[in-house]
Amino acid sequence: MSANSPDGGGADGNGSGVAASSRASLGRREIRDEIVIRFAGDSGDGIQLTGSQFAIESALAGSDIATLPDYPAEIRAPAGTTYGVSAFQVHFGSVDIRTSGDELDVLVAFNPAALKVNLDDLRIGGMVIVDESSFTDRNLKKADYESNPLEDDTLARHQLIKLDVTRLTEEAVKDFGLSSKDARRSRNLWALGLMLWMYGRDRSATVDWLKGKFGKKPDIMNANIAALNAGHAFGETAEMPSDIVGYTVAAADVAPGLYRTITGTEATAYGLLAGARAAGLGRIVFGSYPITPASPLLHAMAQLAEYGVVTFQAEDEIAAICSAIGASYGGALGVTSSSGAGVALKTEAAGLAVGAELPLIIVNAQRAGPSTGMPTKAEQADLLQALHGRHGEAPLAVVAAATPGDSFEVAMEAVRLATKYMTPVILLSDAYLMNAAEPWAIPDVNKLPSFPVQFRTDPEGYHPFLRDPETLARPWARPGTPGLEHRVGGLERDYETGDISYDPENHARMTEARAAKIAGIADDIPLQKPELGPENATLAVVGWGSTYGPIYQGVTKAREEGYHVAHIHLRYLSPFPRNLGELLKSYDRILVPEMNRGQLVSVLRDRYLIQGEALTKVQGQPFKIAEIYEAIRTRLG
Amino acid sequence: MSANSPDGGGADGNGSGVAASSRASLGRREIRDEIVIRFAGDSGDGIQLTGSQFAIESALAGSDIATLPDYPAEIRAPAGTTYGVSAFQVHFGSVDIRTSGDELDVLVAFNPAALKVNLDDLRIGGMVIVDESSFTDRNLKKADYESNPLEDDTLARHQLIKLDVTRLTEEAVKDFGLSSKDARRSRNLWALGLMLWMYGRDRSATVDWLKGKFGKKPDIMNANIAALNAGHAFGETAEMPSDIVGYTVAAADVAPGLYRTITGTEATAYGLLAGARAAGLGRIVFGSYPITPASPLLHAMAQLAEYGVVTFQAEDEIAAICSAIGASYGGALGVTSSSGAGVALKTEAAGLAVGAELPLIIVNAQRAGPSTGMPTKAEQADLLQALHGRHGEAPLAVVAAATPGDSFEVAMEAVRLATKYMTPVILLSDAYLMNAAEPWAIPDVNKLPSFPVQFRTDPEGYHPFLRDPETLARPWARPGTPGLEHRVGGLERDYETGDISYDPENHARMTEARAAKIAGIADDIPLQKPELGPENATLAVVGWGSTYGPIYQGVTKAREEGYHVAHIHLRYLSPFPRNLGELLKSYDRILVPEMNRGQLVSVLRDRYLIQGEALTKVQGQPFKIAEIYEAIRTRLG
Amino acid sequence: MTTASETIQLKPADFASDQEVRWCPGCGDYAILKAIQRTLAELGVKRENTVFVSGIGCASRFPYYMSTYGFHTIHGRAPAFATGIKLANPELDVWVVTGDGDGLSIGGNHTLHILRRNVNVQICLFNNEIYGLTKGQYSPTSRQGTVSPSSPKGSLEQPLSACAFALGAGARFVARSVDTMQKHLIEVLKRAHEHHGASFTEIFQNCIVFNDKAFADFTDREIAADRQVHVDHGAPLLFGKDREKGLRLKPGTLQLEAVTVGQDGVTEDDILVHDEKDRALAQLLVAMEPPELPVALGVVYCDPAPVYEDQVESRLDAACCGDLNDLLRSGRTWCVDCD
Amino acid sequence: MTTASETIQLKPADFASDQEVRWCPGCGDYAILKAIQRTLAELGVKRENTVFVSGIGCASRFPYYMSTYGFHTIHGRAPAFATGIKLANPELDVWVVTGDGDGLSIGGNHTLHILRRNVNVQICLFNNEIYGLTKGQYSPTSRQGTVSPSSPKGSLEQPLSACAFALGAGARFVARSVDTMQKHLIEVLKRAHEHHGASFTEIFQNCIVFNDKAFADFTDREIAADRQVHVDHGAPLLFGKDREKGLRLKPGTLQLEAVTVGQDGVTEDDILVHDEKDRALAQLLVAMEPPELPVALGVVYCDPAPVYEDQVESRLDAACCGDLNDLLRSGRTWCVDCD
Ligand SMILES: Cc1ncc(C[n+]2csc(CCOP(=O)(O)OP(=O)(O)O)c2C)c(N)n1
Ligand SMILES: Cc1ncc(C[n+]2csc(CCOP(=O)(O)OP(=O)(O)O)c2C)c(N)n1
Ligand code: SF4
Ligand code: SF4
Ligand SMILES: [Mg+2]
Ligand SMILES: [Mg+2]
Repeated sequence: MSANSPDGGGADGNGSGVAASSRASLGRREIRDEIVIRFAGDSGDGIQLTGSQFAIESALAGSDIATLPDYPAEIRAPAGTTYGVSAFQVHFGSVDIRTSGDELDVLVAFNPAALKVNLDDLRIGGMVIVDESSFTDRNLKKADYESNPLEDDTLARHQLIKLDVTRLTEEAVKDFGLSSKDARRSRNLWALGLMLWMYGRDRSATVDWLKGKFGKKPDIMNANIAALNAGHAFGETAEMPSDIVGYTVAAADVAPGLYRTITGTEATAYGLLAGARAAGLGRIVFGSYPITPASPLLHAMAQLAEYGVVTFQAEDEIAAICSAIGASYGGALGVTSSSGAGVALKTEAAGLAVGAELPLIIVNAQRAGPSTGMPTKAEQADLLQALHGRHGEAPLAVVAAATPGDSFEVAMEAVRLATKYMTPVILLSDAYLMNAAEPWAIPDVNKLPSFPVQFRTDPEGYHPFLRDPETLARPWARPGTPGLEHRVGGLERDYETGDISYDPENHARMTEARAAKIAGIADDIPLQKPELGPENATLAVVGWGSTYGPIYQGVTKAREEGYHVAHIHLRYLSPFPRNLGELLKSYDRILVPEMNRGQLVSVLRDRYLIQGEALTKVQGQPFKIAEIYEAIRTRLG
Repeated sequence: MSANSPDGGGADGNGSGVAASSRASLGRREIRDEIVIRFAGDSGDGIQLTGSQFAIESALAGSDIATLPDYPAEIRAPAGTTYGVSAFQVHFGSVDIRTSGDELDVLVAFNPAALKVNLDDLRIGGMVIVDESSFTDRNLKKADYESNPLEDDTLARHQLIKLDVTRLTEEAVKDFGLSSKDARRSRNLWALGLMLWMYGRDRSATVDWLKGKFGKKPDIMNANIAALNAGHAFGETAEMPSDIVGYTVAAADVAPGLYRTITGTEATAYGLLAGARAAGLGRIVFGSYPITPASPLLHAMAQLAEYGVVTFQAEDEIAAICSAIGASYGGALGVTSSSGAGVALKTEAAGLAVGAELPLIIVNAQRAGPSTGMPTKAEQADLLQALHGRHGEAPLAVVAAATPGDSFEVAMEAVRLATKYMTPVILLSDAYLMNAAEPWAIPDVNKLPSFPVQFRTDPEGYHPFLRDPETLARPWARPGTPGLEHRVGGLERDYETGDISYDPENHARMTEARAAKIAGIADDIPLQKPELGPENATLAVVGWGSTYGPIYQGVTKAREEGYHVAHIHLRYLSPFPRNLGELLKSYDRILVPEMNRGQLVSVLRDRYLIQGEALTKVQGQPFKIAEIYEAIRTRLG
Repeated sequence: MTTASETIQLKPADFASDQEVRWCPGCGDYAILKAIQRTLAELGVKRENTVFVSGIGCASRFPYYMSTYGFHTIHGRAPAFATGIKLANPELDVWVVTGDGDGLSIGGNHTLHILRRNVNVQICLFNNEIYGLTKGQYSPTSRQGTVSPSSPKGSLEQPLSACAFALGAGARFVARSVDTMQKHLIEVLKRAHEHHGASFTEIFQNCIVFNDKAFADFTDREIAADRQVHVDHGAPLLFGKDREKGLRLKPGTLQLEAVTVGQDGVTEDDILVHDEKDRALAQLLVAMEPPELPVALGVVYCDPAPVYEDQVESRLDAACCGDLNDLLRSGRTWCVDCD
Repeated sequence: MTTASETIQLKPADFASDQEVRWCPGCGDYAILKAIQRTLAELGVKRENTVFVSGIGCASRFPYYMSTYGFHTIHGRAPAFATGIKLANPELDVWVVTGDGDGLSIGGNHTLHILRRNVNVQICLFNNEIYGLTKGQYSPTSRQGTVSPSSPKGSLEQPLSACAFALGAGARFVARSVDTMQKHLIEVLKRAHEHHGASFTEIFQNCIVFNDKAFADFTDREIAADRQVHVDHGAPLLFGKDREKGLRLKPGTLQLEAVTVGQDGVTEDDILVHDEKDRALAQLLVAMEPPELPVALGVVYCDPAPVYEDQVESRLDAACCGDLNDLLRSGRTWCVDCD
């Protein structure tokens, strides 16, 4: 969770971090520190809402949580196929939760395909709950099972709980006169009811939500509530199988405050908005073009018209970024977002924003490449593109979000840098971060920092490219301002007058000035501190972006076991904090886990001539805590 | 000149390399080792042809030469303006010539604007020849001269030769009944005649050329020949001013063979063609879109229909590269070319070519950026973009041409790598290289290496992405081949079957395979050798691309003066030669001159953890030999 | 992959690849896939000579399901790839499959230019008036007011008419059909294939998930006869259940109106006869919208013109076969120490 | 830069910047520059409220020569920048200056979509049927057979008609004029400015260096009267030195023909009257080519429709002014240790 932001110093290092659950029998309830549970079924099974409701109820019960939806790549695959499986994972506990979890403790599988696709992630001894009535020959065949896994030894190493959820649900809702198809559709709520019972969670938020959502269809509403209650009652009553036990998960040690869950997408949207407010800009023009996994940000921004956000669904990504640059020229905050192929298309225009020195924010929700790659999967392979992927010397600022909630602060920071330094800022996020959710301590907007833009209005001595001696930023003059009429463009400009210039010395001077402006941002950002552990430990594990969670937990675990290791998390990738080189040199060894082939490490090696070592994972999936921990152990063990 | 290619070992290190001309009086002729002369005037003054003719005659006389045109940025600026000045520089001598020259020995200025713009480049004591009749008040004003530079002390440090070229030309052509405007237009030939006399060059090639060109306009032809002869006679006869002396430049020590001058553009075009022939590919599809300074390559390719080159002027750079990729899929050699903004637009599609593993050549004629920058000026600031400017992990091969003539071999090599490894190859050139010219020993095409493509035809065991165990290349199967019907695309593919795959392990495996394929090229290229000097000298000056000439000459000079310095020139930027790290580590210091802010050096630092030092020049202009020499001297001196 | 060359006539199923088709159940794309496989079988083309090129989108998954050659490229650029393929090998029979987003949003310019150049390919634009693959945002052909994730209060933009755009681009073959009209679609596709030059076929395709029934206002069985006119070169523009209705020019104007034969003195002679070479008529036909006027389906416009790659080839043939050594020596040369 | 706000009426020269104009001597762009400066003066607009946005090309140098706000952007993308500017501040008066390469080759798609969206800007496309800035390659509007550095044997491609394209894109204002026709051009530009929505004005512009006299076949003084028809809403489509010629529909067809009033029984009543709201007529008019038919100049089509940014603004106004704290708290929340 992000009550402590990644560079906040890590006040609560008290979590055990991994699934080392202590088991104490308490009547029928055992105690657990943390649990990872995944609901899985067909796209039509209501998996996403089941999972989200479970997460909400857990958070309301005081757990720390992290969630991750997993949508199928296909829009709507035929029912029962493996490629149509939808899943939602909830990691919750009384400890500090920072990832959606390495391994599953519980898998709730609504059909054979869901079992097939997800079983590998279930830990040995983990619990699998299935709706046995869906294990028909037809469904088994669709899932490519030769024999019924409920009957052979497929699940030998797991704790199998077979329930006829379909029948139990139909039973529960029979009074509402639904078609059998509609009745079946409440299966998910029955299962949710059971899981809420199992972890001692309340149902009232879910009931309220069902009332809100199906208020106009009372039959469906009542059936759903009945199914939910029936599932819960099933756990509570004697009819349940003897191997179902209830668990108690104590409340987490969470800082006081008002919370909500937030996805990376939401936090980015809100952060941009809060940033614009802090900059005194009444209008964001958000130019974008749909692309997985960035589209949800477009959708989120499209909901914010009320807050001065104009979303523009452009004809392509080039028009999207150009409209955003145009908007910044016009005096609003121009923002654009994309992923993969779409970001590649923006590089020409990004160069113009560098040359014309206009504020701009480019959100890159990284996904697995190259080319179309694996559009729904996360990767961190666009870092070097962000740093170098433009023609000519075209420096700009690059920041990266660490967690869903952190995206809020990073987005605000991006706005600050863009407007203060008249520069494009690339905000790196990824498919994982954008979709994952965690509890978020809702800030009071009035207490957030503010950094109001000073639009130029005085014609006296105005030249469009005369720089502020401190920030090296040029003035921002809005069209409509009398006396400041000026022309900007992509041709090289004279340092003094801003007129077109082909003068060799001037070009060198401007090139240096543009670089110095970005480099100078280093004086305006926090010095780098280890997130965990001391300076000059034996090993520093250095990360950026969404590897934050697994690295934090992996290092935590290693430190608990006495390893002399620190965690350094980089929020600023261009420029780096002033002291980064010095800090890194204080460690004997540097290990850089990245979801790419070693991009950050190559930059660090170049910059600081340190023998950094890459730990790469290019599988479209986040690191596991255990992978980080193992990497530390093998290096220090 | 490029009779020795940069990695050919530098057989002829006999040139003094710099303007250390020995002066021995020989009757009215003094001896010079090398001369740099620049013709400059209005765009309409025929400067380019004057310069080229002078170069040709010099080459025919046995000199080594290098030439560089300098076109005004404006299409056709008003006559007499400074921004309308066109120039052509010829560097020639009896020594090894590898750049178009640091400083001018002679400036021929047809008007005040030409003097104004070019005078700074004339060395102290250098000769300036002007057409005094063009120094009218009106022209002086247009050139922003407050007083007449022929009369004040502007030229005090130079040797001024004022001639009324206009009147002398009119005189010479008066018998041909031309309008006075047309008569004036022969001024350039008069001046050419004089300069040919001055350096003891023949006129016959020029006369032949005039006959060919103006055969259908005998008046113009005869007037031009008369002007040429008159200029020559003016030198020969007594009427010339006493300060005009003739010079003798001995023939250079040039390897026997048939020569022509060649620009980087021509050499690239011919190299691509020769490469396609060597690969056994009958057709090149050259998809491009005009952009300075890459358009001339499009124009050159458009002339080659006869040789199986289809040029396609696409609607934009994206369509251009996509058409080229489509063509490669179709079984031809797809090539695309661009510069700056246009290259940026190609990055998305380049990623597809990486993913689909198709041959493709992308020629980047680098120009000064960022954004539109200074479109006619050279820069090397797209190296990191070439290496990293795509989304995702998208490795490809990168090669760079060193000299105009070297572009031929590098282009051939690009074709070899692209077809053998089924990969896009970026060929880096720049505005300087594309326009500059040098003598070129014309190869016998039949003796060039050949590397025929083996198209897959056997359906047995065919899978589109099954790799050759040695090269890791996938097979190239042409549509039209029965039994090999297959689908390719940008989505991740299964290592074995080539079908779409979202499997995490497979993605990691394919990512590694793509990287390994490119890395493996290192086994198929020459080991890196110093171009000049030994291994393990005190200092290695490491360069790539068009810095070749000045570095070679600067190092030559330093070595002649006893400095312990070597020159290493990189033709292969991705991958590097196997032994590069080792070689570099044999030197105490590494200096990397680049026309950017230090891009290659950053890659070397990262890769080999060596403390390379950047020597940067971002002025849109090549290094001077003296700049390289000075940098060496201050570091070793 | 399929096995070696075939001389026997292939069946529709022979054009299916071994890949599982992964559109949503009920998606209109299935029907189009079937129609195209049938078309190819009926045309008797060879698999190895056929290439399907697509961009990105649900529609653009198409090539994977065909046992021919196929290239699933990048979003919007299929026409440029197709042009390159034809320039590499004009003998290949190239189909471009695209969507309303792929072909008219990001790829509008390439669609424009391939039509203008008249490259001999068949362009099939599956128009579902929505972005399917990215989960339902409005597209350039979406009707104004379309509520979608990116237009929660309804889209504001004037939709583009794909066929009007194609005609404006200079297309020489413009046709329209509907996913569910198998026979009609196959006939139209055959005409598209027969046309030498770029053919543009808009296929109304139902996206059952994000834009279900977008075309119900003229495809629903009960109203189809009154809301569709099937154009046919040389035949009068009649429609209605009993072909009792027809189109004529509103007298003294350039506007079409629907009239009923036998009413108000209208006779069959008043009804316009379809002339597929008449561009102005085509423009009027594609602009028709229900309920006032029926939707025009069929080959609206077909007027062949010189084909780009034919001209390229004849230039190459004319120029053919220069000697590279001669080329390198063609300018001014000089010899050092030659005898 | 210019000094502070003005209340007095500005003169054309007041719209000139201090930058030296650097087109080739004799370039048609000079005349257009003059005409636009005059237009602005006559319209009485404010410099500070006016923005010129351009792409890349000779034409696109335009903003540098204006004393207004200006943005010389990147090749082909000016419409997208202009859209962003209008979305940032709809009060600004935005002109887009583009060329046939900029606006129809690389930028064709953006031109298409800004027209379709009907953003309230004035688009002026300087059509010289060539790429000027890059030294003379053929463009999408170049006539077939154009010999240029990239088409040494003549271009093969069917040229695009800028206005037909704009109409196909759904433009609501399409006009044409010629660089040298100062008065006509100014009147047309005033109409373009007056039009609320995207206006598309094609200005034939002579590139004296690379495509001199490209339009001589209808602009040469001796033939102009016979080769141009100046369209005017509500007026008959007459032309010729004595306005003795006119356009009518060839009876029974949808084709225009040129007739002479008084000959073959043709009377003025037979001549079509220009209706600028008639899209079909506009399509016929822009397709006319000399010598058979005169080139149509003037406001060919004007039929206003809702403007994109007006609708955006009214949505914003309607929604206005949510509290950010409320927003952040709008979903499900819970309190830890709150009282
Ligand atoms: C450069 C790029 N931008 C955006 C996307 C995301 N994207 C994929 S398909 C698509 C639109 C699909 O709509 P359409 O072409 O109508 O096809 P449909 O899915 O409706 O068949 C988009 C925006 C992408 N893959 N690449
Ligand atoms: C992305 C990109 N591609 C290509 C160019 C090179 N370029 C500049 S202007 C131009 C074409 C100009 O033609 P047009 O738009 O007709 O303008 P004109 O010069 O004729 O006024 C081209 C190809 C560029 N600047 N940027
Ligand atoms: S989302 Fe729509 S278009 Fe795409 S496969 Fe599903 S139904 Fe078809
Ligand atoms: S090249 Fe042509 S369009 Fe460009 S400035 Fe010169 S005359 Fe004008
Ligand atoms: Mg669609
Ligand atoms: Mg032009």
